[in-house]
Amino acid sequence: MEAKEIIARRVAQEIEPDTLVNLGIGLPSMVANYLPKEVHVFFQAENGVIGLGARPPEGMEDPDLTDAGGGFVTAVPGAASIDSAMSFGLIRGGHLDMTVLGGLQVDERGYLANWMIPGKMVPGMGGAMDLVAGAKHVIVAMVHTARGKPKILRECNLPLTARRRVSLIVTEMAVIEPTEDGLVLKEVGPGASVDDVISATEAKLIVQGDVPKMSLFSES
Amino acid sequence: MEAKEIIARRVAQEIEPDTLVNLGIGLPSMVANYLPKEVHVFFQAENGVIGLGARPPEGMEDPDLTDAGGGFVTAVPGAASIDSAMSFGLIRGGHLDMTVLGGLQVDERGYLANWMIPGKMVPGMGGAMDLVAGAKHVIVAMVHTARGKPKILRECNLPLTARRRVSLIVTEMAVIEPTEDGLVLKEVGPGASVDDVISATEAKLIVQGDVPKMSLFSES
Amino acid sequence: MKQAIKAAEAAELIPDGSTLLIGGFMGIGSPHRLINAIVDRGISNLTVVANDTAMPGRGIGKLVTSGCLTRVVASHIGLNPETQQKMISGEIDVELVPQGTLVERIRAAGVGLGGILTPTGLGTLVEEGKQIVTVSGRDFLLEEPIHGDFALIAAHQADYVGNLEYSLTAHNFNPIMALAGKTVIAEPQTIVPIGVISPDSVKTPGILVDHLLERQPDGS
Amino acid sequence: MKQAIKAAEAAELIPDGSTLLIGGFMGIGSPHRLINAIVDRGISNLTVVANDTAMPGRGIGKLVTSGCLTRVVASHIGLNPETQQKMISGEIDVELVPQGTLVERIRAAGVGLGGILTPTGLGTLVEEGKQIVTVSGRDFLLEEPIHGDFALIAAHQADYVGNLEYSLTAHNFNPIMALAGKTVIAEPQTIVPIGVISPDSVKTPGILVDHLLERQPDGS
Repeated sequence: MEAKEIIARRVAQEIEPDTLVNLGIGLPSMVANYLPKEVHVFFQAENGVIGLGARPPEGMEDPDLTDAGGGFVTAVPGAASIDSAMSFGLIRGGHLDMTVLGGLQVDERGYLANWMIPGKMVPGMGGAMDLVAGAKHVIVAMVHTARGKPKILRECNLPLTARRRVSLIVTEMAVIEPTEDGLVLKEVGPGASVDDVISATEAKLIVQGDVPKMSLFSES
Repeated sequence: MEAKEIIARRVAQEIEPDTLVNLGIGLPSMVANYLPKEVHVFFQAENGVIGLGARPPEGMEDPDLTDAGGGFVTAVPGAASIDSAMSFGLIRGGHLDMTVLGGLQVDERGYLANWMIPGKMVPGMGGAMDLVAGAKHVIVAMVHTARGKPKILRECNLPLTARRRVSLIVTEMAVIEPTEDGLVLKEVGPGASVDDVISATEAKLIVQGDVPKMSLFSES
Repeated sequence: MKQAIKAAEAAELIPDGSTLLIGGFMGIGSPHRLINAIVDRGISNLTVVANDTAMPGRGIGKLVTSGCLTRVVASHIGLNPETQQKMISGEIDVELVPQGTLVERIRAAGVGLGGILTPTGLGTLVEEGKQIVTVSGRDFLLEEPIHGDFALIAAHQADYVGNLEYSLTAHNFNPIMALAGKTVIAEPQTIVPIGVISPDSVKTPGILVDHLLERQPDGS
Repeated sequence: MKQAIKAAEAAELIPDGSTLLIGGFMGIGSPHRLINAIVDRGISNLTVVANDTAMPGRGIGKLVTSGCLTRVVASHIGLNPETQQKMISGEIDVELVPQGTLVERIRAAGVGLGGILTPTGLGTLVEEGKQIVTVSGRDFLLEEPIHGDFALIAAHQADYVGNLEYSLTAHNFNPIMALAGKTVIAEPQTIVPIGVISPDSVKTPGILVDHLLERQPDGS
């Protein structure tokens, strides 16, 4: 199984029924594919819809209905159109139950950096700072290392997205929960040992007893 | 002609075509009756409609459509329903061209007191403070004296509605414009002389040359 | 999807001592069935945040009469002499807030802002005890957010997701309060199947609504 | 009532050096005919405030290519490499603002608030040089209002009062920007007679709109 599929499948299990969920562009958007059929959630696209649906059949696209990446989507029954003030009001106001975002770095404090590499990549933060500051649960979905180098660090050296401890980090190698005491290793990924994870991670990991294997298929 | 009719007729002449106007409860609401037919304006009711229309025929009232006094109204073609945040956003944001309000006292600074008499009448300010702070033009429409006592004072002794100089004071005896230099007597009402106005007014009035008579019928 | 409940069941959810945000303007657009159920259950020691207290025997006026309230935050109580009497006798504590400030403070709570910076109330009694913040050389009053334990919302039409539409001047505080209650109870006049309301007509997304009252009985 | 004008006539109203608020999210819900007319007229030295700069050859991307812009205030420029190049070369000055902060700063300008107090951006680069205000022991960034000389608004449908309706994710920044431009120019897809749009469907009241573009040509 590809790293991205492992991550998306594992994150999908975190989603509670009847919640409002925002999925970032790229890897996070794959999470929707692995949600069990019986779990009903509303997906928010921050550009202005609650109740984001699948891509429409060819020829049935509406130029006024896209996701935050600009791709054509549909709206599920019961959807609502909202303007940007309402969209970010919901995010900042704590009405968004979960956001799943990509990451460049996360550190021992649970702080995320995911919006710029000074002198190299300055795309702008878009909605990321509001999402990390405001969502009830922030899940970082990312591959564990970048070109062999750890992305989970003692302290981020890239500019932070927010001074807020994220809720969970999910990689293909591990599920890690940032806590007040530091990063707790909760699960290890397929084919990885605890030692593998520790050596691919710069940050100190707290290992409590036996660490279970990541389960990739929902039990339902 | 009754004092209130004089005031309402004179205020009506201040209203420019194609503007957004808010009329307070009571005397100010009479202004709409004297607007020349060819002057089209939108009236705002701060409880949530732009394009307030006349009272509906009996039996055709809509329980969900009232003015700010709770009386049944209609909506003119091209009307818009708005919530209270939009309604006061328009007021505070400077989108309201004119508000006409009643007054308890106005003083030489042009400051208005119209929302409470301590220990006696504490109804709450409702929308008055926002209206006086935010509208482009604030017209105070009131009878000149209360039980023989001047209402236009050197300095208000009732609590102020805002620390903002109102645009114009219209009474049955006078039209007075508050300026940086003080209150300028612009017109005298039917049957009143300049001396009558001065003696019915505690505040110092600036009289420049001949003061014209108030004209009560639009020229159109 | 939400099962619609009876007003009495909804009232059971509200503990003594709660803070309620209640929609309506002089009783128009107030959740009348919920208010009746609160009076019937005799909930005590309530704080009500609302534009006004209507009049005796109508809407929020019934809560004043019944003795359910110990505190009111409103912009206007002038048309309810009973509220004024109970304020003077000390039975009800009343905080008067300018209408535009009131709705914006509730919005700030709902959209996760730390308060509002408004010119309304500067230089008046409203200023007392509040921070003044200077932005680009201009003074503004800092007014703090107002949260509710419950928001009681009157709507025109709902679907079973909880999406809400409002009618004419019955919008008023409702769409804003729906953002700011920890628990939101909506009382629609009618409820339609999911998918019937166009996404563009939704003014309160259903994800904000926790409980939906069954539709208005038709009296037959 | 407003006479609908041509895009080229609207572009004539805009002087060099103006600040334009332009609706749209990756080109969806942007006023494309107005943008083309601005490029055709070759207006220079413009500041554009918008969520993003779309991509080369699309929407606001055309203004980047044409050299009309010297300053951009946006939340995201990552999908327009040309904006990034011109930022690095110093040809365009770019201010990056979190999306929720951007829309709320524009709203603050439109509704007469002195700025916003937001948790977004605290502890990040966005904080630099800004006031921090403490409310009830919690820190917030004070972000100042953003006004526009012009707001260029894309709408789904208008009437000849200027009332506007929006469609699906083409709402985005448009309804908020319509509050904050000194002059507001709306580009609807269709225009219907006055009275055809229900007051409850109006999202931007016509009194905010100064100029209305003639409807989208049908290409026949």
